[in-house]
Amino acid sequence: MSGFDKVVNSYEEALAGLEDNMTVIAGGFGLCGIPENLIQQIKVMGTKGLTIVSNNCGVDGFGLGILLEDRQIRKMVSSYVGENALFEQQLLAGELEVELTPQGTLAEKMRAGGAGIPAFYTATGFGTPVAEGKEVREFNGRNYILEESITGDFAIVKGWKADRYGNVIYRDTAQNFNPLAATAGKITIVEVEEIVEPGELEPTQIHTPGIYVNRLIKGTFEKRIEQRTVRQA
Amino acid sequence: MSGFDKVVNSYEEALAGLEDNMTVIAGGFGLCGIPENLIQQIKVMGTKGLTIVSNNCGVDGFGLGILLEDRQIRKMVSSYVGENALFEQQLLAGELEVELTPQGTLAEKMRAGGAGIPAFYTATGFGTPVAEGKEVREFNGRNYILEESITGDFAIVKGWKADRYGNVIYRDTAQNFNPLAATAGKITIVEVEEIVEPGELEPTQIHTPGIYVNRLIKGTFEKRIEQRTVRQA
Amino acid sequence: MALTREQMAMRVARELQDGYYVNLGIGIPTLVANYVPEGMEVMLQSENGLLGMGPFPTEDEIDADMINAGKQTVTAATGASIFSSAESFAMIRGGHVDLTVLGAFEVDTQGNIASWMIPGKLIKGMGGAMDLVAGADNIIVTMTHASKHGESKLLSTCSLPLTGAGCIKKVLTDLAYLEIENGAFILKERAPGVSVEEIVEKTEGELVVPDSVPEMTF
Amino acid sequence: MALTREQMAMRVARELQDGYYVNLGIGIPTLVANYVPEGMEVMLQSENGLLGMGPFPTEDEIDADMINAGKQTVTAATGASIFSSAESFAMIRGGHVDLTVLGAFEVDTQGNIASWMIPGKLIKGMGGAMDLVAGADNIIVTMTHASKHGESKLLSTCSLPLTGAGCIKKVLTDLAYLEIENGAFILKERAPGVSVEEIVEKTEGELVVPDSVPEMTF
Repeated sequence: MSGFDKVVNSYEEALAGLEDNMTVIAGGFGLCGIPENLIQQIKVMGTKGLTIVSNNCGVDGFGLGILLEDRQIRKMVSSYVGENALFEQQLLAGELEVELTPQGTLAEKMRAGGAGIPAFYTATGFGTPVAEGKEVREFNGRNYILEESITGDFAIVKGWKADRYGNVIYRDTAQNFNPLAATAGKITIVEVEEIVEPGELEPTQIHTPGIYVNRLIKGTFEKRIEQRTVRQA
Repeated sequence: MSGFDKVVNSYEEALAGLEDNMTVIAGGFGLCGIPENLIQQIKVMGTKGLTIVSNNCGVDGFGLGILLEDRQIRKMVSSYVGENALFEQQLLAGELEVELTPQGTLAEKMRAGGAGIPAFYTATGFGTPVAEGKEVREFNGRNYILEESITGDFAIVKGWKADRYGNVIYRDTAQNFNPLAATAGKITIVEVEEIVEPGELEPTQIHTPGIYVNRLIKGTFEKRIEQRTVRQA
Repeated sequence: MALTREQMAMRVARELQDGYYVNLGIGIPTLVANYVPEGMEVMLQSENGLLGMGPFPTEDEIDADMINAGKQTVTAATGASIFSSAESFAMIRGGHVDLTVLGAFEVDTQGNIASWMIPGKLIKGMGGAMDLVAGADNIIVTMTHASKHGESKLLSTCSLPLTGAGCIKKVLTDLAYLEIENGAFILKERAPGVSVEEIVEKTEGELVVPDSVPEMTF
Repeated sequence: MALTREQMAMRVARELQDGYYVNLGIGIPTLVANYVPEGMEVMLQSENGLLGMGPFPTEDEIDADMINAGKQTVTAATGASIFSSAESFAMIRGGHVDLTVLGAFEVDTQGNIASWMIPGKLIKGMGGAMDLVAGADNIIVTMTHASKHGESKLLSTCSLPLTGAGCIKKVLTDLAYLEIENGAFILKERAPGVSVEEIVEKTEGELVVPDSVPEMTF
């Protein structure tokens, strides 16, 4: 096959090279659009001391929450970690470090990391604890703080469909942080529900161009729902 | 109709409020994906003293080049202006100011302007004339320069299809700077080849969400080709 | 009588205009969607990447890939668009959302807001709240005027860690609608049957009381 | 004999690897696409927003909406993606392109490159060149070794305004392939029949000549 064929055939192969104390950027919002099988594989590998950059840390027993069970996570960079009792327990016990980052700033830090922008100014967090230790600068009469970008040794991403070249599209709001994470990993691994041949996806409709993707794998997904809310039909 | 219906029925209405000495951000790359009819309308209006932010300035007699004929442009912010004799003439005569900006920096300045980011660091242009007067800062051992974002009083954009709510998709490489320009105008006007009803475009495949679009108009387009190159069939 | 949660939502809904893009926070703000005036359309932005949030799904429509910022299953309205978190916050931070409604623990006369952290208790995180208050020109804070113990939440200086500095101009409490101007709360409207005296008593920060303070009607 | 433009393109093509994403500048770099080794695939990035540039169109295929960074009509290859200019330069600036090939007026022993502006003549602009040289780790500059008047273009210090500072490590001229290390050009290969003496004579910046300098073969 072509040198652009990113498909790997096992989760072992997908995560080969992940080592203790590395930084992993993960897509997903809550339990929506999370790379469930890649997370499960990290649990199986038992890698320790990880810094995980992800908007949330899953829930007890699912998503990134399962990496707390064997204390594989040293530090979380997240905007919201309120869904997880084990997280709270490890945080209060001083076994886990957390760097709380506003959600939009977190998204932009990932994008900037992938785009070769080392830092940017934002009004978000000015005058709050988030601004502590950060440069403040005025532009056009308003105060902004300097935020540095994020890159990871690995990025783990959940897509919907991808072609073998690693061109990915996401489904509905399962997109969220995934395309940003995809740009910011030294090695980016995408797991998807369906792999198609190159040429089957419309070029203008690709969310993550294959240039960002190193390894691609087809998985099956539980897609657990966090807050099941319905109306009467 | 709904308050979200962005459709206007004439180019007069589309550009209502454009005044002398305003800043206009224009989509397009070369003559590809340029808002031809909106440019033509600015010529008809005779607005003077304009600052135009656009990767190029069209060619003699087409695209933004036609705004040079009656000296409507005071200043161009562009990455490349080499296709236009009248431009050269006015520049050498001191009748036209030009701020040359690297293409990627220009794209990012528009995006940042639309995204509420007043400034960002980039390695592009460090050590070159582009860096003159700009702050230099080191991150992780490398030098970067500070670039400020751009916003415009108006943005003029060429799309392919849009729904009445102003959700826009672009066709092939006619996308280029258009979605960035669309985010950065106080008033953003999009002209398209086809207007469809809300719901006809797939939500995950929209390039410019309607929240950025103030006015939408259907036009007909010449789509002049700058460098016609072919191979034998 | 203090306003009910429903009345608070109804009062906020009067600030809507046809064609507004609106971000509604969790709790009372979410209820505002139920009171959009007849003949008016607004489009709801959910910061996880959805512009044009529709109603909750029926059992048959439930889809794990379609949720809102509260992680609830939702649907997409006609004309919706769906995008990445970076695009979503570009909209928010760039000031493209017309109205943001969110809850708070405290607001002060400098327009500061505290809504995300109570030191000593667990820190869950700010989520998108800091971006929302920094990005919007037009924000309405909804909260009770005082705590259950009677302590005012409208202060001269917030006591809790801030969510945003100098960004709040409008507050709707269960007792009053107030605006913040020149370092003071201006009492604009009071809840039906609530006296100016009660509001004065429960407002710790400087309060300006105009000659006439109309009662809200529902 | 100095290399022809075609030979220069052939020599650059030997630096390609299967699976490389490559940005080719205007002129000689463009020709590299014609010499991709058998059994190898590369994907061409065009900075106006196309990853996976295909051949020129036939008369029937011509489409004004499908052009490359040189504003020529092109086609999309199988598996291409098309995106905005911001996304395109995110790729470039972020270092995701494996190889960039571009022309220049001058290169110096500090790895500086001048390629966009000759003061006193018209300034056309840098286009994407400054982003390309700042963003890529792996850049090959292609140019003639000396001007028509015999003036060296491989200098101790560039005389023209720079496109990028300290970013060039590989130069292919019509006479030689050189690498820049520790403030000097290292002569790695010479064109068939070109003497080391001629290269020494036409190189103004410090030149290191190893004991053996292999001749290129075609």
